[in-house]
Amino acid sequence: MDGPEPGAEGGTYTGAAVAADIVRPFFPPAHTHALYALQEHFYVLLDSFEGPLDLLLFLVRKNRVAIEDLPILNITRQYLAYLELMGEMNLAIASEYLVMAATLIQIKSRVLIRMQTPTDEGAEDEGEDPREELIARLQAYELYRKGADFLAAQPLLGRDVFSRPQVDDFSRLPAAGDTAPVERYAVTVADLLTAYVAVADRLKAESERLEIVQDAVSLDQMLDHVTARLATHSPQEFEELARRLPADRSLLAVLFFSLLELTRLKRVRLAQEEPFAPIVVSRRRHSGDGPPVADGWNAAGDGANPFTA
Amino acid sequence: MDSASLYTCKDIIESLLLVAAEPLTPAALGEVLEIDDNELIAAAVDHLEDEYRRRNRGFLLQRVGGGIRLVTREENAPYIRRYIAGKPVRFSRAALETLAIVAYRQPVTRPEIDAVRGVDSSGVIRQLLTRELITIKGRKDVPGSPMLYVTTDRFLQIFNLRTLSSLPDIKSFGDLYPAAELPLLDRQVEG
Amino acid sequence: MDSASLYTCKDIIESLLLVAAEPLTPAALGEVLEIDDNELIAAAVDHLEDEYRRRNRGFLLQRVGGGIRLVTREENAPYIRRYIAGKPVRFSRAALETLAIVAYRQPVTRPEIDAVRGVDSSGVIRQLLTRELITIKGRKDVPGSPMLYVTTDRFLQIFNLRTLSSLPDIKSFGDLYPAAELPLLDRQVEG
Repeated sequence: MDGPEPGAEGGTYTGAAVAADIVRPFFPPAHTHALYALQEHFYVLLDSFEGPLDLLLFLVRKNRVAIEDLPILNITRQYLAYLELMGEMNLAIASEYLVMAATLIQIKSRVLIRMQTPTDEGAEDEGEDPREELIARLQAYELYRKGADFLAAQPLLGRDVFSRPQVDDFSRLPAAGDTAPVERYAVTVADLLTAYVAVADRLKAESERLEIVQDAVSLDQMLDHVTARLATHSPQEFEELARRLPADRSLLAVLFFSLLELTRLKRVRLAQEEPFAPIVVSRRRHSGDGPPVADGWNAAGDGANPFTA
Repeated sequence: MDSASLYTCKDIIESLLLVAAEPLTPAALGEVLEIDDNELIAAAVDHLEDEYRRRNRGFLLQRVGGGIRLVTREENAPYIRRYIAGKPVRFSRAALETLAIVAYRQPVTRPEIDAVRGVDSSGVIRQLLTRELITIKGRKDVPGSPMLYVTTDRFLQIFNLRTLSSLPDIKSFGDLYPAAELPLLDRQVEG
Repeated sequence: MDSASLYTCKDIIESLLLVAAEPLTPAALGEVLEIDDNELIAAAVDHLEDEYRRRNRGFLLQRVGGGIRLVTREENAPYIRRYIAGKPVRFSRAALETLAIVAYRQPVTRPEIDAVRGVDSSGVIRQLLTRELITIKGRKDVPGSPMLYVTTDRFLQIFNLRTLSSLPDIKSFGDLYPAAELPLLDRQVEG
């Protein structure tokens, strides 16, 4: 691949800028700063693209252009910035994304060459737009996406409308020795194969399932835990709070939400010196110097960690 | 057709609608009623449909997948979901995209689906197969003989489609919404 | 109780009657409707019962074992029997899965089937045995000597297979799985 490093081009549209871009609409401005540290959230968002075409379509919409006007230079830059961000987040980038990146760069270079060569001479492939094929693919993809939207908007059986319950009429098969023929069966070999595939998939999922502690920790429990911890150790870094929990993504999410909740209740303050700097969690003192009301701050000592039992 | 036989017809069809877990086709009705007067059956079905609609109560007659069935009114769905207490039917974006492609281009192979979506679709295809929304119908006569997928009757039943041709023309989706008006948030929508 | 809430009550109960697989008890109705006015529910049920009786058509409300359900009118029973007798037989998911495992891995023991399906399969196996879709072929020479199951000729007939070897080989179904990610199950069929 020639040319500058992906994403570094132009120097402005970096992974961090993209991150801010995606996250902003989802959270009130007050909380956005805290989100820089919570990579989990980006993970979910970036992971929610169905593939490179989905990501491209997203960028086209975000840039408020029509697909047929595909601004290849801009879109390529932004696409590569997203990939860079995925890399920063240590996401496994599916090979499809990389193939598309190569395609974009190739189209871009062909567009640049065309722009540099004046039309008067050597116009061998004049008239052929290097973006043509990609535009057609995006347009076709978008049509099926709208087909999917149409399907999703239908009144779905089992969600919006309901019918009589299915009965298992397997018992209607004649018993052994019964010669009366049952002529029609609503089964085919494809059903048999499908059932086998279902079992195989289930088995596979089983073998890949991580060992996760079944008892999920409730927000209330986490509030108590954080409160107890901060009663003796304040201020302290978010990372430190997180480190004291078993490594589990859902626990981390609950911890994060408990901090947002405590911030809302004005019981803790979250601070960060600059974007991506560690988040410092500190306990807020009540105004006045009377003893804190019975709000649980002093209830438990340091040792009360319900997760390490 | 006399009104007495029309009445009897409606009566019996109503009983059958109650018993059937799958849509009743005109052919099945004719067989059970031992009537080969298709018009009589069609008239009875029309009457019933109209009657339930005017009554506007717990259930309606729905024409779906080439047959008829009783379904609850959409307005009552929250109560029924509470009664059934299971997870309501949900589809991921990937599943809906793949279904749309199979529905519009069937019979279609996995490489063809992959090409449209730009990603490997084998996982989604397996999911749709085991949910009985698509099925395998032979193999395509090209190198590697990939399997051909088609939608099932169950697909029509779940998505409330009378026949495959009740799907709107894919080209009509062309300019439904101007690209710029879709909010960022809509990518999160599922199901 | 006002007539509007009585009407709503009847409306929703009617929907529930349609989808319920078992009789609906007053307690269940109260819970779903979020109403603790037993009289209102009782009145709605009385109204519905009366309404269906006066209508004297395809179905009636029946009180059974402390609950209510819809039943077809007795007069229509011959038609319903004919419908049920002519309906193609569907296999349950459990039956299909178990059958698939026996078909692809025969001869196979129950512990092996259980391990693959992740649930106890003794009930389904018994069903399949009595319906002659599988049969016992000796015992496996391991502690406990569990019985070995194989498919039957009737199985081949129903699935329209000439011989066992015409079962599609799962390994050749490459397009069901992404490259190099074959399922854990291995085919162990010999002829």
